[in-house]
Amino acid sequence: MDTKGYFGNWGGAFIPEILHETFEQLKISYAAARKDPAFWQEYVDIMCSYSCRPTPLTYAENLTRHFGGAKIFIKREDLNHTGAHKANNVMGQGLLVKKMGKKRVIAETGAGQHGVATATMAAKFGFDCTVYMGEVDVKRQRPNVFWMEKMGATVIPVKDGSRTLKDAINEAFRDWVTNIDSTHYVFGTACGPAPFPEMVSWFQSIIGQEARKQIVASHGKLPAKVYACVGGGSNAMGIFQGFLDEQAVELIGVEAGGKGLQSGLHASRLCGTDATPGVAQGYKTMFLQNDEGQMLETHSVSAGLDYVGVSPILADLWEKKKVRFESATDDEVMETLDLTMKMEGIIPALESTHAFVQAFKEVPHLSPDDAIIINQSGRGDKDIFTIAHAFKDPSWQEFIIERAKEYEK
Amino acid sequence: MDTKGYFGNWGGAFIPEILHETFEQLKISYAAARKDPAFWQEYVDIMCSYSCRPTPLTYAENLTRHFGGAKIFIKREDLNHTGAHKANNVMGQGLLVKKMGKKRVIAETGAGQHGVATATMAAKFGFDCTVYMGEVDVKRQRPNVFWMEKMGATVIPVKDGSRTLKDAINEAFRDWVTNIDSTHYVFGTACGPAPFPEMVSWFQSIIGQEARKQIVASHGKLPAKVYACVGGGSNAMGIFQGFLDEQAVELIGVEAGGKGLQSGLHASRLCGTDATPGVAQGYKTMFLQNDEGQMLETHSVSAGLDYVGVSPILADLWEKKKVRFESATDDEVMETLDLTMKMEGIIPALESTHAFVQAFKEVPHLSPDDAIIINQSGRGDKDIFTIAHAFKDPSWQEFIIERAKEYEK
Amino acid sequence: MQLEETLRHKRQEKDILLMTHIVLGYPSFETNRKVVSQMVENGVDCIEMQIPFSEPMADGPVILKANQDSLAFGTTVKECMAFGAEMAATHNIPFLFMTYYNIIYKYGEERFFKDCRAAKIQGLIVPDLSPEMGENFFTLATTYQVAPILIYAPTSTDKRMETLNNFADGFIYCVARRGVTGKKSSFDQDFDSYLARCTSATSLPIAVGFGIQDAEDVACLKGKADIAVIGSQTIRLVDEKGPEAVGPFIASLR
Amino acid sequence: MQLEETLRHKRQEKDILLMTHIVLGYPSFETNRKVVSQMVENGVDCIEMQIPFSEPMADGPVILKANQDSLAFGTTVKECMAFGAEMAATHNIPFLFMTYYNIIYKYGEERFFKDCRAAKIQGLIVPDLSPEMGENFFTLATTYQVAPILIYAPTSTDKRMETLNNFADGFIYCVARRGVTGKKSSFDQDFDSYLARCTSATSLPIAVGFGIQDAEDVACLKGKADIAVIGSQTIRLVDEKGPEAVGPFIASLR
Ligand SMILES: Cc1ncc(COP(=O)(O)O)c(C=O)c1O
Ligand SMILES: Cc1ncc(COP(=O)(O)O)c(C=O)c1O
Repeated sequence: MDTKGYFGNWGGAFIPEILHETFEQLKISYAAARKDPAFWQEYVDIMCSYSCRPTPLTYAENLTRHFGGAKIFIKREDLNHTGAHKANNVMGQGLLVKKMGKKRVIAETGAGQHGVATATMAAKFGFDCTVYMGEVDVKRQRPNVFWMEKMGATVIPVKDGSRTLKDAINEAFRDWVTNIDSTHYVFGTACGPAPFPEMVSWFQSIIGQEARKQIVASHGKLPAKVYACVGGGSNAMGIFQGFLDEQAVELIGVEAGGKGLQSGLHASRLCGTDATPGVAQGYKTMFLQNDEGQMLETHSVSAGLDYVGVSPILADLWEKKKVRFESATDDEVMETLDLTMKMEGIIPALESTHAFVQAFKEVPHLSPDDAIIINQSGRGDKDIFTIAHAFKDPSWQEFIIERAKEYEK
Repeated sequence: MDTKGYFGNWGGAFIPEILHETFEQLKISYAAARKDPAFWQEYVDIMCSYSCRPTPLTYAENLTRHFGGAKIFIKREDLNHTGAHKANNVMGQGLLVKKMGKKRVIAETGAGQHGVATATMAAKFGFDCTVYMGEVDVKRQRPNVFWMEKMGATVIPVKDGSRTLKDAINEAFRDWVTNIDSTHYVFGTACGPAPFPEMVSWFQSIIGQEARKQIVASHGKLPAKVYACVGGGSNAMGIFQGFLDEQAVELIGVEAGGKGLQSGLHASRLCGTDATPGVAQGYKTMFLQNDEGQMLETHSVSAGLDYVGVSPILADLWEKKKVRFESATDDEVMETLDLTMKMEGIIPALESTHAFVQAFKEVPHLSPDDAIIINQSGRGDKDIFTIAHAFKDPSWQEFIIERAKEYEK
Repeated sequence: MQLEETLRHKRQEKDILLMTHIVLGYPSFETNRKVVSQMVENGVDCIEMQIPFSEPMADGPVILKANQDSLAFGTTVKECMAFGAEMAATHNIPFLFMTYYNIIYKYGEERFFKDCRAAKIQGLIVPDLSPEMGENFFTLATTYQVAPILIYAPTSTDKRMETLNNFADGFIYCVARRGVTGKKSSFDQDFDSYLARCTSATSLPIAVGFGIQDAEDVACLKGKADIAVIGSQTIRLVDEKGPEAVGPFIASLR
Repeated sequence: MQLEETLRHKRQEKDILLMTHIVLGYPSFETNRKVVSQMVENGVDCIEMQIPFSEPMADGPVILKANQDSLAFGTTVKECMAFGAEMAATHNIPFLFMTYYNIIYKYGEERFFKDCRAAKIQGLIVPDLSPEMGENFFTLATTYQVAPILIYAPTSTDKRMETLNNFADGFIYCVARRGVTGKKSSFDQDFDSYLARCTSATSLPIAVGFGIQDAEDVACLKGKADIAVIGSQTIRLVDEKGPEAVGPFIASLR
């Protein structure tokens, strides 16, 4: 990050003047934290005692045998408290909020994972908490809404725009400019105005730090390739940072291919040709937008990847060809999810499954002496309504109908 | 365990003759595994790399402050892969099955947690898997059924008797006597015919081993009290074994009080006065049965505690007054769940919440110099249908009704 | 000793004996009464009467359902005991009780044996009680002269059969195959060699049960076993065609 | 320089100037036209015309909805530019564009300034573009003589105001309070001292906006600020009572 918050041509901080001071303070607090080894130690300690870091690196023996190529290792962010890598970021920001002396946090959420994580962190740290969530996402991720509320958070369905993640972000900013003094905005991914992309990536780098040590311990050397799904880009940045300085390790980010890159119904910003440079939501990156700069509706079976923008850090790595970007379609995702559950007893989140899709396409062509790592950013339990729906499970449908009858009485 | 499988006056192996040889072989394999340090090491390794052992011991700072007594520590079995302590037992038995050379596993399940865990283990080890589950439980735990099926297991709803856990156990035995040669029955708790109670407790003892080290590291000395919920008794046995030899540590098992011990609608075998000694499901223990020896229907808001029998090892510890037994009612459980979510951002399973209830009753009377441990056997996500229902959450109800409409089309 | 003698005696007159099974109180004691009469009149040599239990772990769907329905109708152990006494007094063949151990345990083992003795019940089949688990039970069986009938299974080793033989009385119940009651068995070569093992492991009469459903099955056992046990099949028959169908069915078996 | 001069000039004749806000294409350009006429006829001194953007991060619900509806009707930047030119040619007051940076960025910064210049647009308000992020933008503003209007907020330090003042032109837009557009503000003591800080940080005219809704609010600002900005209130009025209601409303303000 340069002094203006840029990574190469991307990033910056395009914020209303009213937030200027808040960002100045945030940058100072963040810089202080980043310089202070005690802060990182406190962060690691809380992640070890409250969540279950280090998360394991699981050797997927059956899938490896099935594909007959490189050894497949899975980094298990799904085992975090609240079920996804989002826990890393929120606990880190929570500590920072404590140091800044603020008492209220707000967050946007798409899949609901970041919302649940933030609500959880707020309960743990004793902060007030409001979560903004697009109305469409509220519908597809109701269980997460339920848990956020139970954890004491207020969840506000956002009814503007496409009623998904980007609109929740706008609405969160509107709250923030109103309540700057008391409130910190816990941005959920490696996007948004500086210093968020770098700060979120820093907290998530714990994934890569662990993974690097673990793969060397298990496999004796670095992996050939590392795969991560890319919504905003935080889990990808998290694991990639463990290997960015290694020429020999190829890094692959997998975006939501939705109904296919040609269909217009996807959320692929860096692979494909539908995105163009733009500035929105406080930062400059590749956006899915029309010629006039109006953001487009995106589509993905996974709410967490269904987003118009992407981390400016990843845009820079993309431009510099340090990370390759691919996409996985909704159909591929469902098929791969099925295979992974049956072969390894592991349920990746729909988001994470995107990374599995691309890994499975490539792993047969690699040598058995090599290893790959797939970052399993979260667990699929949260997606039961989406997954059971997508699989058209008849007993699930019956079950829902029967439950509804009870409630309609 | 004596040579006949007894613990004091309890236990034994009351099995059809056709299973005699299978049990002989199982006892031999188990004894061999137990003697072999390499087996335990293999078990620990797989629990570290596939699940996330050691699970953390979380200091519940807010609850401690709230109650103003002893320090509250929570042992986080909820962070296991598949979300509960059940993972420990199944992975252990899975390794044993591999050594015995069998290719098919069956299991009973109540809450569905043990079924999900077994289906997961079977996927991982490449076993065929059939899970028996009472029809009532299938209804209250449909998401778990969905995941079991997705993991490749066949789930058979049991429509006999009270259509809950005990009937699933009977049905699993019926399968077993039919398919003894190929099949191992992965018993889910520290009950059933010998050697199951001891063997399951052995695998679960990993909880207590870790917890003992962790509390000494965090608190500087042993805890004053350790709380665990008691369904069949496996999570309780798991954590208690870390402290059984310590006079100064009081061990408290908490059973399902349902609608109250006086109501007849509960599942309290060792506290209360409704249970009497009996022999069923292959072992001798305190059962909830009538004067003629017919088992009674039990009740609990938590499917996993809703069971007529209890571990013979716990019955022995109860008789010898080495463990104190208490109960928590459905209402107390919901209230405590609410408090725990709001104060710590942690969602215990309904089963586990029973242990929290009793701990919270006692902790204010203890000295701040002391510590207690609550075993959080599982996470509450799986219970969303039950919890949202019990809290009468209106938007949840609306959501279900809307979903149902889609399916009724 | 008495049961064994009676059976040996009968066996001298017939090339195979028939033992049948009813679940007490299902569908009613009244029907039980009619069914037993039909059985005795048509040449059944021994009847096992199952005292229902809520957890009949070793029984298949037909008997399982009968157990549950009987309990739902309110059947008590006391009624079963009285009915057993009545049958033994009415009909001149041996009557046995079959039940799970908890029923006896809760009734009180000694009291149970005493009452069986008084009711002239000649034997007990308790599928979930092995000699190892039933020390007291087997002592009482000797004291009260009620035969403890033990079970051989295809999975039993020779050594195990020997052990069981040391505790068994009356006859040995050989389970024809793996599994629970109520499903068809096949009597192939494996079965023959299993039966040969059974026969050489005991001097008691040999009964074969599990899945014997028709005259063909019974014929298969002639010369190889002493007693053919018809279990779930008569319950199915009563369910479908009423107690009157039992007589002709039994008559057709041999 | 031109905008500042025009405003200073007008200010000599009135104790406070009025600036109003419209969202282009909402509810239609036709209505925009009528509303602008009513405003000009009733003494508005300057009008900011918002080019709609799909992500109006700093706007409250009223303007947000207007942005979205306008886009849904198909409003394009080109149409907005043409409409701006038409207004500037028709009415003798300064017109400004307000929009978010992405609109300008995608249009091409230089092309945007060129077209504004040609359209006689006198100033630009871009709430998400600071001098730090807009180096090129501020250079172009000087080149093309379109005033870059900068914003002071209650959270701005004196130092920050000074920095902003170095880049600002036309006037300074002082945001009355925290929050987004459309909600009522209160003009208390804190507000006064904030405004005093603003005034002493710049020699440009001072506009105050956010939540100014009626004559009372405007009166409060007299003597303290040069321009009162009426934002969401006229949009609400048009929504509820049609464009004809705008004239009387404006007339009532001062
Ligand atoms: C499980 C999971 N993975 C991935 C993502 C995408 O976010 P990011 O790209 O920031 O990792 C989300 C977002 O909600 C998520 O929940
Ligand atoms: C989370 C959880 N806790 C506790 C139990 C009770 O079992 P046990 O007493 O064997 O630990 C269950 C059973 O399903 C469970 O799922």
